[in-house]
Amino acid sequence: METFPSLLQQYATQSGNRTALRMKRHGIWNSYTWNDVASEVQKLACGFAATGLKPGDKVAVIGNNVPPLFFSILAAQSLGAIPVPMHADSTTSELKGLLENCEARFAVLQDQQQVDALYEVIKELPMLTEVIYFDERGMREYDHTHLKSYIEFEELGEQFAKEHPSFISEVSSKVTPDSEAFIVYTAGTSGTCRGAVLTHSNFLATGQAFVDQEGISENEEVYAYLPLSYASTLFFVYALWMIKGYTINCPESNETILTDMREVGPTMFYGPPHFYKAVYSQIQSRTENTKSSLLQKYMSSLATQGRSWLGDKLVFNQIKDLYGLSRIKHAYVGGDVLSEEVFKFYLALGVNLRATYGTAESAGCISVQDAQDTNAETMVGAPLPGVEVKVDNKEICFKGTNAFKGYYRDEAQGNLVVSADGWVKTGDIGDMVGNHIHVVERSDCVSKFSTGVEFLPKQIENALKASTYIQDVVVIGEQREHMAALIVIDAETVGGWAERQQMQFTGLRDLATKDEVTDLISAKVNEVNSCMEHIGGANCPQVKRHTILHTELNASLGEMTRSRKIRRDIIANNYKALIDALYSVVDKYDVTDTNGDLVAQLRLQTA
Amino acid sequence: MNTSTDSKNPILVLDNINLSFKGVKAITDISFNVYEGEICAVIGPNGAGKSSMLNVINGVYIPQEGTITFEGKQFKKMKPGTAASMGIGRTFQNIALFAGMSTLDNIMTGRNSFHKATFWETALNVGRVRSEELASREEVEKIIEFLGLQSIRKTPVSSLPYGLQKRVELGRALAAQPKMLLLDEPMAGMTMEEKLDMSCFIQEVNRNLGTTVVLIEHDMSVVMDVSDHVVVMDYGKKIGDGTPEEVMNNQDVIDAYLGVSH
Amino acid sequence: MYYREAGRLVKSFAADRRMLPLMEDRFVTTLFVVVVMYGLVTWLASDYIFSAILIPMMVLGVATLGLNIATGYTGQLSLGTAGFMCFGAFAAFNLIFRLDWMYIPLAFFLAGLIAGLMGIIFGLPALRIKGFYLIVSTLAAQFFAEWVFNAYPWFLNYTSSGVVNLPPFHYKVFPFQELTPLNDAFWHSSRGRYLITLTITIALIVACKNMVRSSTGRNWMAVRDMDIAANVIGISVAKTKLMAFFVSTFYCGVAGAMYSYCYIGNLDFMIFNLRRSFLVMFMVIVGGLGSILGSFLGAIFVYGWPILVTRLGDAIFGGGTLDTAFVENNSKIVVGTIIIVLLIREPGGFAALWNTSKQKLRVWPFSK
Amino acid sequence: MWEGLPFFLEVLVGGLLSGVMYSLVAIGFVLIYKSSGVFNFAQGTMLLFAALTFVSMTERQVNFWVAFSITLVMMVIMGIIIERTVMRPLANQSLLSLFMATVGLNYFLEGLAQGVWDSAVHGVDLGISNDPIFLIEKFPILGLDIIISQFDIAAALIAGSMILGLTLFFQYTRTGLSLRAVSDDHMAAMAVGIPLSRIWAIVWAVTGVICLIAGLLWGDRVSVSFTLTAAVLKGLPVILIGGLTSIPGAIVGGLIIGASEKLGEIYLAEIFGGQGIEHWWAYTTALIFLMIRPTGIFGEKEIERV
Repeated sequence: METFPSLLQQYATQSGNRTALRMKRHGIWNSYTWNDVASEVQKLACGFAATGLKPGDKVAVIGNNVPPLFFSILAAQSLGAIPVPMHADSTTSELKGLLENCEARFAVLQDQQQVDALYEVIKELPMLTEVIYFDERGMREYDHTHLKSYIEFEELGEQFAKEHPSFISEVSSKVTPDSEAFIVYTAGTSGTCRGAVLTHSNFLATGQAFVDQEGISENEEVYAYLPLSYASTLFFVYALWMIKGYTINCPESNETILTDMREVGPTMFYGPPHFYKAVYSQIQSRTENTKSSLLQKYMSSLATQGRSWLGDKLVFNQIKDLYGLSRIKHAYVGGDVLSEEVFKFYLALGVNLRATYGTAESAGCISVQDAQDTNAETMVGAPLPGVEVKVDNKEICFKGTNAFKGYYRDEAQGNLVVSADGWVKTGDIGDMVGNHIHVVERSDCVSKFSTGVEFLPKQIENALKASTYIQDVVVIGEQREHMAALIVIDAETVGGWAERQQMQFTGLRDLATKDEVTDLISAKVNEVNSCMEHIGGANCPQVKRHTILHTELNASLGEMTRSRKIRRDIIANNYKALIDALYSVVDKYDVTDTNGDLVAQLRLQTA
Repeated sequence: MNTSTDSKNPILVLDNINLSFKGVKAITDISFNVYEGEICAVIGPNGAGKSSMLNVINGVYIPQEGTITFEGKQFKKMKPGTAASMGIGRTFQNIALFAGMSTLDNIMTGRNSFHKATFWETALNVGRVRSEELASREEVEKIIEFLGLQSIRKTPVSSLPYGLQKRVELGRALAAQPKMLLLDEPMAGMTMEEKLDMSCFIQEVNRNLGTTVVLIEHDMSVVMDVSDHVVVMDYGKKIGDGTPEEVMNNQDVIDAYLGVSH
Repeated sequence: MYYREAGRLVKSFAADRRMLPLMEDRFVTTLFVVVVMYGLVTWLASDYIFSAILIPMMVLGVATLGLNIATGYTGQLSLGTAGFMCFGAFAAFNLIFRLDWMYIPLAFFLAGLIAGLMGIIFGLPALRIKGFYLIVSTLAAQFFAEWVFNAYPWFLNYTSSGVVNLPPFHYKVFPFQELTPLNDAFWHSSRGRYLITLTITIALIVACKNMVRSSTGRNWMAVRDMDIAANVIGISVAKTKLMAFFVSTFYCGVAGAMYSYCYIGNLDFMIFNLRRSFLVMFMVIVGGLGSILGSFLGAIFVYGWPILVTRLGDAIFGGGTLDTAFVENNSKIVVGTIIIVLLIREPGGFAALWNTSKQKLRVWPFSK
Repeated sequence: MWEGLPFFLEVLVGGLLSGVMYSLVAIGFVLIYKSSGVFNFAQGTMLLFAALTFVSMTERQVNFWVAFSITLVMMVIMGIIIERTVMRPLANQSLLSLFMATVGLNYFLEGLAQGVWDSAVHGVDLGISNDPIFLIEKFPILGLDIIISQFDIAAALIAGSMILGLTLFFQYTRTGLSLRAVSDDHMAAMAVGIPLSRIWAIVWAVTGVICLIAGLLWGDRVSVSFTLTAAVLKGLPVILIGGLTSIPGAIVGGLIIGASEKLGEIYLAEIFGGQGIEHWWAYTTALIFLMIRPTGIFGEKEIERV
């Protein structure tokens, strides 16, 4: 049975000259072969060892997924230490909390940004002995008593390697499948972070089952822009990478994610719903911008009639090519529900899109859709081989190879989630259709009106989000008499629409308060309402009031998780005044900045 | 905030400069020093002759009287070419990019002094040309990364929004690896975020590359927190010179500038 | 459509600096040059097509490219193109006529250099004079050329008629030519002259492309777009302008030499008159300022239109019905109109149209 | 006294007289350049067009004045049409493309003129005798034995009075005033409510008239044919010496070029071995002046704002 370090050695010896990793930098795609990776890891590991990293120590890895980050994870693991991935843009307080919780002795940082975040609190973290950064830029001025650059660190490593040539291989041979491989902090929508401890075999065994079932080959080109701080990314990018030894490609910057994806033209891709939604919306608005009725006919008929040979040749292959989807064999979406309309679009386009289901506690993957699930976006397939799933009073539970070891330093919570006989509660409500899992709702998202009636905000949100014009929606109603919605419009598509209407506008803020836009969105809301009524009968809850926000929801203010799941509690708090206004009779709300100057006047609409 | 300012050795000395156009006085007896490694802000109401001042420093305008001393070399009249070759970089108030070229090419032109290959060598694309081009490209890419311009690398600058154009222009100036940067209202007409970004860039350049910066800026809050040294002009005369604090408390300045300006 | 760019990873700056970064373009271009121009055409084309269509189009294309370097890339207006062609033509003639060891390509190259020299001389005022005022110096060059070769018959080897027929003298194309199966007769034939022209043209195109994609070209365009800024960032405007003039007139010179040797087959200063200068300028405008491809598109159109009209006329009303005067006036009106329309609607000329349609192909089925 | 002097004076006067005509053409340029920043290269052909039209009518036994007035009207209309169809759409484009537009226009008109009429050579007779005047006979007081062509004088007089008229018109009429305002600053002019398009129309119309007069005078001197378009090439160095925007400049420039052309032809030709140097000589003269004053004698030197 393998471990991450052992697999690395395997590739280094067997297929050392194959490309393992590509990263676009300075406009050029630089490649690393497995040999490069192995030697980099070797140096780093020696560096760690030289500076006294012991097996079982925690190493915080903070940054976007650039090659050195992969190296440091592998290096830590080959020493039997436990990497703890964290977000590149974590705030100082977040970092402090996590680092204290996981008792990290080492921290590996990407660049100045993380250093700045950590620097203020570095002295309050006594257990943190070594801080290493990759990117030299802007670092000269800093006081280096606590800092080491990647370079000098590797030099230390080379020194150490001379003295103890076989040290690393010895240590890493001691690493067993059951030793801890990661601590992953769950970006719970509930807010509090818990560190799920996951073993090598959690990932490798489950991953093996996954690749066998899905037929993932070693020749895949994988595009990885999601940070490695999610269990799912660790599973779909890191674990599968180590299992099959394919090639990973990382984008140049956050602004170039889409264009770089095209350059890569991946054969396998794992992305969150909002990515697929964004691409979909862009395709839609570009279609409308062409003003070619023929093309629009083609696209609209896509979902119903599917593709023709001619259509493929003339339109769909080109569109896939434009978004780097032309070579894709396996496309996965996970973390949240992708609205049906969008889902169907990709399938019709001939992109083999599958929803996956998993949690941090399950090493990121419990099940993946198969052919018979694709008719409904909430059906997430049968459990992977080696994983069992049951539904225990509406709550989905699992056990098996991917079941985590428990929460780090949080026995109590662990016992709450894991039952005596090893069943792990996911916290999601759902049911089994045959042996296929059907996820209905996250339990902590079922809301009650003051009347005591239950309702599922997410259902309405997804229904609304199906519109290309709507980027995010927050439905409120907990302990209120009816539902209200805060809507974030998609600046690009609405902008395109506005241009087609020959409207003058400056930006999102301006658009959000335009009458035409308000009408556009209200129409959508009413549509959804009527369709809810259609399904759930006259007395089914509807969105009584809504408004368009003048900004996007802000991850750094905690309004959503970094995987862009909304955090109701925080939003409810940040927008308290506005929400109260929504539940009053007024139809205008003035947003003012800190100096009290008017930023925007929001329209409060009544359905 | 900056270590090298304390060891006050002037990199630029202006000695009673007088400039006039067709008899109209634009600058009257202006003298001040810019010290190595500092950020020096030139402020003053519109039409106070700030831009003309910069134009004198890098030789776009020739002053009728006065001398310019850069790194110990004294000039009666500076030539733009000489200024550039001595390591004075410059951006303009109303952007002066090369409209017909991409972001990349614009910044590449900034490196022209590093290209020694003659035109016939370039015609034959001999090894030397290739190596120079690639070397420059590498340097330019560093700048592109620093300024976060990756996504518009190959976009024609004419189609870029104002804020980005200003960035590209800064990039072009940086590409020459100047000892001193003259920035003419680098943040004019920018949104708050853009201003913050820009002032970060300027400060990083100043700290990490040790580049001396002379900038004209209207936004006092920016001036106060980026600059080590402020020169105040009004109607072509110098009415204040010192640290931000000193200048803030200087009565003439308060009257002439803070009083009148927006 | 056609373009398929997903999965293309640029792995080095060198690859990113290619003349044709897109694989599809490289494919089509090579196909066109190797298979069509050197292959099929060389093999199949008739004497008429060679000497009345292809050769002149290429020659004029080179001249246009020359003017484009000065006007399109560097923004320096010039009305002396034909004059510089004239210098080139006479230089080539005298070199070949007076030095019996001379080879055609070398002669053309030297002719280019001499024309380039004149270019520098008449370009010198550009250092002091800006914009329109520069027209004067280029026009001076034009008239000076016309005058000097008229006034000093030595240049024409005292030919009484004022026109020398070429090639009356044996000329060599390359060393050890006699060892090849292709004898003088071949090289004097239209096919041979076509091959010479084609090869030289391609060489010149490549050279130009190389300059444009390197510091040289960037400096030219910098001076064109904003000479003060260029000066401030350390580009020597004067040097750049002169260099541009030299290169520009070099191209014109070579074009002139090819014009007399490969196209009309005689040497006559009368044909290098101001009208020809303007014709070349039209080619630049129609084809597109600052575009290599455009230079040739322009040449093809402006030169080809009258031919097309005559041909059509012959086809419709039977041979020779359209009198030349009509055709000439017609094409004047058409070209004139097209120039104005282009300037109003698409200042980038045909090249811009070409690029937009190519861009459309790249983002098909979308519009942008 | 240098015995060559009379001859020199004769040549000089001849030059100056023909120079007046250049000035006339040049003023056409200046007006348009002043008002719309266009360097109207089509002027030569407009000139030809006017002359051709006139001649083709007189040749068909149309009365002189009728023909004249018809042509006059036609030229005015033509000027306005050009302004509407070509210049207005190109307003505030780069000088280069504006210039190129007129070059295209020039080519178009060439085709049109010769298409509508023909490319044959015509004579035009304005009924001005071409006999030389022996100054010594007419004004013995001057004691100069110079021969001056009567026609030259007449032509110069006509052209001169025309110039005078125009100058007065643009100095003292409202239109003239607004024209100068426009040439200083388009935006400002529009801001104070000067109708740009009307100014432009007027200017182009006036140019049409100038073209007619010049065309006829020229046509009478050297037959009406394609060569008339060369007028533009005469006008060019003139206004460049004068400085593109100055009417007095155009006048002075015209005289300079006229004189230096003739003198050069007489005194320099044999130095240069061949004859017919006047073409490039005119331009060389212009060059020399420009090297001294890069924006012409009266052209104002702009300060480069950055």
